[in-house]
Amino acid sequence: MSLDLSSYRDLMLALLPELVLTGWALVLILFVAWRHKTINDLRIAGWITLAGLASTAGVTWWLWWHRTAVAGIAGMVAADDFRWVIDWIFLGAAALTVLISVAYLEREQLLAPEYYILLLFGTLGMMVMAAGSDLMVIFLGLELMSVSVYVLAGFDRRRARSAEAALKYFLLGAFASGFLLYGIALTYGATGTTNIGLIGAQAGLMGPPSVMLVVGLALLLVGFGFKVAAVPFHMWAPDVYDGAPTPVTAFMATGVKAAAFAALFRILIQGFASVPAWHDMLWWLAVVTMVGGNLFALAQRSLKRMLAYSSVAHAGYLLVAVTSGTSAGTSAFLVYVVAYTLMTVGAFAVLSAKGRGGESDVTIDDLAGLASRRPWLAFALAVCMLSLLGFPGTAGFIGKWYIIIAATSAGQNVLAAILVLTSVVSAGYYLPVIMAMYMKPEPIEAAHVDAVLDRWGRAAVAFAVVALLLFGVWPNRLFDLARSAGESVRPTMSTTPSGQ
Amino acid sequence: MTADAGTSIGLVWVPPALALLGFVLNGTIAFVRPQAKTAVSIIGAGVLLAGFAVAVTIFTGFAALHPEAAVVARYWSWIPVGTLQVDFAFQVDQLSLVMLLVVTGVGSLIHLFSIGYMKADPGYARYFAYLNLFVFFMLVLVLGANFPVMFVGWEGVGLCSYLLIGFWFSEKANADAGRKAFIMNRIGDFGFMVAMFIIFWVTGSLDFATVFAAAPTALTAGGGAITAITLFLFLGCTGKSAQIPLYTWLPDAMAGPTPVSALIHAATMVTAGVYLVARCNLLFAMAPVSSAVVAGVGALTALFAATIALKQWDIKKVLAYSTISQLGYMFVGVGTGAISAGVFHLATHAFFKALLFLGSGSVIFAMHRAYHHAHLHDDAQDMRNMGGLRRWMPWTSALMWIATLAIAGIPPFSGFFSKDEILAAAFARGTAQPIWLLFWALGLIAALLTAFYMTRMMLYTFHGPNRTGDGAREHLHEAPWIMTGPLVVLGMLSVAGGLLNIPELYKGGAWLHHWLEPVTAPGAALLPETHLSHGTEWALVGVAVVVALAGIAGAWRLLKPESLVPAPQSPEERGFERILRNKWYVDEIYDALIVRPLVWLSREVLWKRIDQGAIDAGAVNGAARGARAAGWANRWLQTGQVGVYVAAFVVGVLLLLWRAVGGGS
Amino acid sequence: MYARWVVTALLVWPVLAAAVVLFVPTRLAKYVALGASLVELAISVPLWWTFQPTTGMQFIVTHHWIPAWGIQYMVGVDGISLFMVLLTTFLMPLSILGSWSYITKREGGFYALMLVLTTGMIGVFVALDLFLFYVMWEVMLIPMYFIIGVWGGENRLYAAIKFFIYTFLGSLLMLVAIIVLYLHAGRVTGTYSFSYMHLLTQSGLLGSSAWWLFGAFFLAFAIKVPMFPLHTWLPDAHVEAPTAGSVILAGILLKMGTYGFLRFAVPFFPTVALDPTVQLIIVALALIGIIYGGLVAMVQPDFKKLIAYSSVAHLGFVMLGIWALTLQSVQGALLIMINHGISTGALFFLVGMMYERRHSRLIEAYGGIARVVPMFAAILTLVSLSSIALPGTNGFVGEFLVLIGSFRTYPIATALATTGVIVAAAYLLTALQRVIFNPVTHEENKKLTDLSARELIVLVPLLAGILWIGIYPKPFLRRMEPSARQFIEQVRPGATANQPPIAEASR
Amino acid sequence: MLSPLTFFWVFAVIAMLSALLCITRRNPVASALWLVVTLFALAGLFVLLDAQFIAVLQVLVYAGAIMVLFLFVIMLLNLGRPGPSDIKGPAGVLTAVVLAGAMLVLLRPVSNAALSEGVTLPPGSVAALQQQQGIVGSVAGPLFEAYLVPFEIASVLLLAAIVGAVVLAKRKL
Amino acid sequence: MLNPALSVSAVLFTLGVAGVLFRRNAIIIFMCVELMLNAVNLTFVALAQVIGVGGQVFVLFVMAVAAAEAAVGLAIILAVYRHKQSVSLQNMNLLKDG
Repeated sequence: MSLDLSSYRDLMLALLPELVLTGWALVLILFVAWRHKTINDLRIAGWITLAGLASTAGVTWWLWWHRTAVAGIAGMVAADDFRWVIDWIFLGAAALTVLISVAYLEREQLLAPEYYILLLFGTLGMMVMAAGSDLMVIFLGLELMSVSVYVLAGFDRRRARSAEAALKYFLLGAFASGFLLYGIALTYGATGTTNIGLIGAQAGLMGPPSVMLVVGLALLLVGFGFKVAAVPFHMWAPDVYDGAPTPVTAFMATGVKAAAFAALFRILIQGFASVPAWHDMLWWLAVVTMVGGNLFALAQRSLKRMLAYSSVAHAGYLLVAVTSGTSAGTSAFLVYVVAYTLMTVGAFAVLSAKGRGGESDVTIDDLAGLASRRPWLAFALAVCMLSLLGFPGTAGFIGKWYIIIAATSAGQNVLAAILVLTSVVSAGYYLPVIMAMYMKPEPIEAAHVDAVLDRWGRAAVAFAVVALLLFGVWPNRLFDLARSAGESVRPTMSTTPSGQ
Repeated sequence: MTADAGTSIGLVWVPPALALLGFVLNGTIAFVRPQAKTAVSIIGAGVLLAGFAVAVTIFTGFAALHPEAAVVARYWSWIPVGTLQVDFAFQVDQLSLVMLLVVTGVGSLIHLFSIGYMKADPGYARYFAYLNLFVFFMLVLVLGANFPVMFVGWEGVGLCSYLLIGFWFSEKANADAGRKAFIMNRIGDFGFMVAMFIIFWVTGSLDFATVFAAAPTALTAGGGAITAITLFLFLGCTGKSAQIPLYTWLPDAMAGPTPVSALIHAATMVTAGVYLVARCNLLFAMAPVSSAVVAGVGALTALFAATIALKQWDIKKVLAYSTISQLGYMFVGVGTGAISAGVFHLATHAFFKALLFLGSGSVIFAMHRAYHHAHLHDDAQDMRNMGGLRRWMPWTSALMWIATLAIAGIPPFSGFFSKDEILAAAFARGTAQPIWLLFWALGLIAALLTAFYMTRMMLYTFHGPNRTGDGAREHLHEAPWIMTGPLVVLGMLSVAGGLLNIPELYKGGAWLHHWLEPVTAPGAALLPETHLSHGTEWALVGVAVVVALAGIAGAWRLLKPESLVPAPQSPEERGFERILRNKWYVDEIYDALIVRPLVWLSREVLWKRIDQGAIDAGAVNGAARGARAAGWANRWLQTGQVGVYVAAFVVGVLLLLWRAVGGGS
Repeated sequence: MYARWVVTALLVWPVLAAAVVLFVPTRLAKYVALGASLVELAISVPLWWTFQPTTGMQFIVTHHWIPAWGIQYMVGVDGISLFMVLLTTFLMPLSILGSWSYITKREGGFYALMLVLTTGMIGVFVALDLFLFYVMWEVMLIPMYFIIGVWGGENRLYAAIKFFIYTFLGSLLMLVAIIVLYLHAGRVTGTYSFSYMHLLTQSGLLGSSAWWLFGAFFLAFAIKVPMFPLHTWLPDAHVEAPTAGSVILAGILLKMGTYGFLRFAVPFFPTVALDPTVQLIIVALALIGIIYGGLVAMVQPDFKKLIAYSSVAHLGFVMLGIWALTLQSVQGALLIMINHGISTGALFFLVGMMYERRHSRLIEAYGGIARVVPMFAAILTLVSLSSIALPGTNGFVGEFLVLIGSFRTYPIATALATTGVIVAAAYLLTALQRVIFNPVTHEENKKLTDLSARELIVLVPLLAGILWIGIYPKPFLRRMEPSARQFIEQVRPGATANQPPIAEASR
Repeated sequence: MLSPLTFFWVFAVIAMLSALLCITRRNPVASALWLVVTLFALAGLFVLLDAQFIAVLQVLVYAGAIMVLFLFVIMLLNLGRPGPSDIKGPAGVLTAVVLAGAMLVLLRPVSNAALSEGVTLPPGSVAALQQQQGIVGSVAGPLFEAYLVPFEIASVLLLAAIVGAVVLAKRKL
Repeated sequence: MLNPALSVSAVLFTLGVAGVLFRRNAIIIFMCVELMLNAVNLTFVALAQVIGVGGQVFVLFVMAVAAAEAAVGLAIILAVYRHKQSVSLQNMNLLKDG
């Protein structure tokens, strides 16, 4: 169905998922206002959140099913397959986060159902980012997401680490927002608009891009580089991931990153298709991010910090997909991000089962002998690690494969080679996890007896693992989805970006 | 010409098959029922005797046919790849028949001897299994119709030699000797293989018949290819037949049981090289340089080994060096082009050297038994512990004297004819190519030394006073008949072996020479025409006999068995004697120049420095460590201080701006 | 019918069986696994007869897998892969039976991994789709990683990760090369497909990028072979792996490298492979492998390490044979690949059997045991002889063919390589002497028990193989000849024109 | 005559100077107050740039509400004295100056840039619009028409911020 | 007045960045970030004069964002202060590598 966004009805339709989710958020606020004392309230809040996420996903599906699209150049929001698919990813990430949060909140005595409200608002922000076809909308979505996640990171404010994480995240995030905003301003100045489609049109008319536009572009990349934790804007990530409650870390590592990338794709491909400068900048950004993330992760003993650096490295891989600048790159991003979300959430879920008090002290050695005591848990973590490593048979491999295809078909062979070489380095820290679980004895008798997941967490992990393996072997459906979604993000002008 | 099933030639597969059967049966017995010695004896010796009988029938069948070409029996296609078609095939011709008879004949006698000699050994069945296996491979060697099949036997006999030298493997020295033999042989085999490669790429085949037929057209006589082929082949021969520079394994090989020394290290295996040169006489004839090398190395070896034999105390070592020396003679013969002379000496040598070894075996057997009864652990092989044994072992003594006269070249014993023929041939070729005169001279000196050291050995062993020791002496006995019997037969052959090839000079028929003509003719046609007058020939004969007699007489006069003391009390030799006693220090030189540097290189440089150091610790683990260090270095930045983070952030901004504004484009 | 399902069955059956093995009671695991591997063998054996000795792929099965990228499930067998598959199915039951008493913890896991490994290995050899090939190539990595890491010796973690990362490094660059090749072929033809045949026809027009692609393939395969100086993972992996792991590692995994050269690296990039510099480098490396591997093997105190370095030497012969590109040398190389699997496999079994008794792999720990365990000694001797290529054993036929074939192409190098036979005798016979000969110096060795019936059952098929190929290799040569010929023709057209095919009539 | 440009530079200099003082004063209260001065100066600039409504909001919302919040927190935390460690050591300052200087140099081309043809309106058209729709109306129109969606998102953003602030501040978790 | 305004804006922005770089007090750093946002506002307003009122609307949104950030940010600072009795970033070193 084709939408004319100048009519309110169609605008409402285009924003239906966001509206539904906002509605659920308001319902939740009301509920929480009345009931916020007991553990049971918390659980009900969790259920409501899940219901909200599910119904939003349903609405999104409905729009996708009807091939909803915007007629002409989109105004404030786009409506295309890319948006629906990435929305599902956000919703899925949020839902998985909810599943692993339930037990965590109870265990850590974080009996504040506001947690779920913020989670919903954060998800809403992501969806807005992905939907926005105007820089202003994207900026506001980003702020909405950020503000929610700042608070979530410091949610366990009784622990100094959590509060400190929130502060670091907040200060640096606000700082990065300044750059992003400046970039928006300069882009606005250079093209006279903040609408991405019009930016693309204007930039296409301009001939060689003006200095203002290029500087604006660079500052936009800074802003998004911060959110995706690209080197050298990544330094908050290990500390914040470390200090934040583990489910929040999972949410940050997956949803936040995916949202930033989604917006970046839309901006670069639709708006800056005729500005080749970003290929060069992103090329370097991708290289240092892959190299840095993987090397720094090698030195980590703490599992959580290791995963943090690993998420930096994965941002590097995704930047490769962005650098390719083609619809194949966009599709690759979607496939990868699905896999990445599943494996990251899976890994953090297992981690949260093993640890106490924020898990910052769980080291790789603490997993020794997990396989003999908790074979399924170990298996799940092993699958996640292999998938993160990009091993065939897992979805991580399919994603990486797609990114390599996208990069090489855009002529970025060197980048692809760097990607795989840094992946080899990553074996140096993923494998020790498997090694510890399977090849080392339990340090003390019954060291892992209390490493258990509750029913919700088990569901999340089982879902993640099964999906990882399924997509690893039979990714066809995912591909079709990603391909049509990737192709729906098109440069506004017929001019195509010249490759690296 | 292919094998005709109608004649006895078709039975050529039987002797090797019998030997193989013997191996399988005895091998099984060795595992299942090692004490079943009677069965082992019957099988072990039986297959050989049967084989000899079959060989004789084949011989008669073949002789009746008078074929000019070899009869080839193809069994199966072994390695068929493209133009390389190697069949598992045997070939019967004059040369291989001679070898077949020698191997099965002498082999049978030695098997019989072994029944007595090894009686008490716990590895009796294993011993006969090995011995049968050896005969099998030896037959494959001499019967093979192409180079690869011959190579099967060639390496197979090396294997059996290895196993039998190290038969009493619980002694490290024995096992060492076996290994040394195998590796030295492998060096030679390397030459054999390379020669095969060149032959194949030059002639397109490895079948003897095809190769020899194609050689005159495919190769230029005296050219590089043919010289390379023959030199590489000869490298193989130096290994197998213990010539300079690869001879050092053979003296050590005496660590094996004495019948093994007789069979493998005297009569058959070590002559394989001679057989190979004889087989490829055409190729050698086409390569004069190689022929000179063969003859030269042979002559040098003959002399060199003889010098060492002068000062050996171990009775088997004396014989070992004598074998090396005699093999040198054979190479002089075949190198000269006197193929029939070389083969003739091969045959006679098989008789008298087998006799000598078996005789020494009897002596050692007796000595050993005596020491065993006296509960002594003296060296049963050291001649200084013997002396005057003819009193206790008259048969052995007499038979070994026959062999000694034969090897010394005293007419009319067999060795006289064969050795003389070689020297005469060398002299004759020397008239055309003077270098051969030098070889002849070397051979003559070696003959002198041969007579000398053999007499020395006989004197010290059987004559003079006995030094065995009082307690042991009373236990000395002649060996049982199963051992002496074969000695007698070999003695007769040593005496009469010359009949095989009485030269025309003595109005003989030169039977062997004519018999081998179909094999040797192509090569002989290429050799320079030489002719010696009867006068010259008689003069040469005279010189040779005088030299031999001089050697014996000299030894008789110079050596004083009475002055010897038993081994434990013997003083160290000094000066030149000491150098000879220590075999010119060749083993030590090889060890210092090749073995130890190689091991050092492998261990210290290749393994520790390169493999573990440079590659593993340096490159591989170094890369891993480097990556990890880079990660660790990040700790200096990731300090938790927001200020540092902001600074890094701003640096990133600046770099991006720089590339955006103009630095990048 | 058989031709339709056999390859697929070979791939699927072990995985199914592995799942069963995981869930049956632990004490039954080994029986189930053995049964499953025997069934696998039974499935594969008729290939021997149904395989037609002609050019090209047989038993092809094609099925859509990921149509979006032109990825198919496409498998098939030719004269090269046939023997690799049979070798795999042949060694697997033996390995499982040989692990019977060696593996004492987590048996279910071990045997399940062995079965999964079977699928991976066969998959590598039968894959005709490069995506499938790559997936299988990596899939077999994980079971091996676990087998070394969980059931290995003291330093197993280091060895396991080294093995993994080394292989991973090579294979990932190959992955990029595969994709570049795929895109290139797609651009030229408009058909995007990972099919081997499709890519093969299009790889000729790559221009200078062929160099890089070849380099990536080369690295992946050279690590696996392993060629000097990329070999140092092998000694560690071999030493630390449990017996069955070493057997499979040496017997089959290493062959994946040379198989890769035969199937992919050389046919895809013939101009690069035939470039004089490349030839020089590869032949030099092969030569270094042969001699260096042998010399280093000579000074190893650890028997397994010795065998590992000897593998470097043996595989050097294979590489030499492949690059020499004559019918003889290539068939010789193929035969060595089989022989090495049998002989080295047997050697590892034997060392493992002694290890179970004495818990030492050091050569020094033994000595003189031929008196105590004659059967063991006899078999060890025979296998060693096969390994040093004594004529009459399988080793000789392969090495002889490689050398005689290579001599025409690289005479000097081949002559030097032939010295490898001397070195081989030096290291293996020395070790043999120090293990089974010499005086008995350790009290413990006086009470060793000789091979059990089970161990004999493991070894006898290998011995049979040694003698069969040594004496009558024609059935093997006949089946591999057309494929070897095709391989050479792909690289150097017309090179085998004057080489007559094996005449059916000849005996 | 004092041209608008003169006024512009007066306000600009005030803004920059007070910003400099804001970032260099050790006393947080002083810093905050200097920031307020900057904000006022900016409001003046906004007026000169035909954005009177924004200027008013700047004073009301920014200088009024937000900065009061800052001061409130500073007072609440009793930070009204210069902290010894508030400003980094010489190395830190030097780094900051160098980096900031470099950034200024890199941003320099932007300030010199001329806008491209198709982007700009005819001079004075914004003022004309304000004449026509009123100062508030000219901003409110687009805010509730074209920018309705961001406006609503901003409302949700504020709601989320409220919830977040409540969660962080409430006594019991 | 566009280019002068852009220059002033760049200077103010840089001053904000410089402040973030060499201050340690979290509140002052946050104020410097506010300064950066205001610098951008100036850019928007200056651009609005020549491009259209859209730029002014953005400033409104930026103010909303600033308000939201201020609310959350100050709450976070308060939360941290409760733990450390300090808002100096020098003391924020619980989270780091190693």
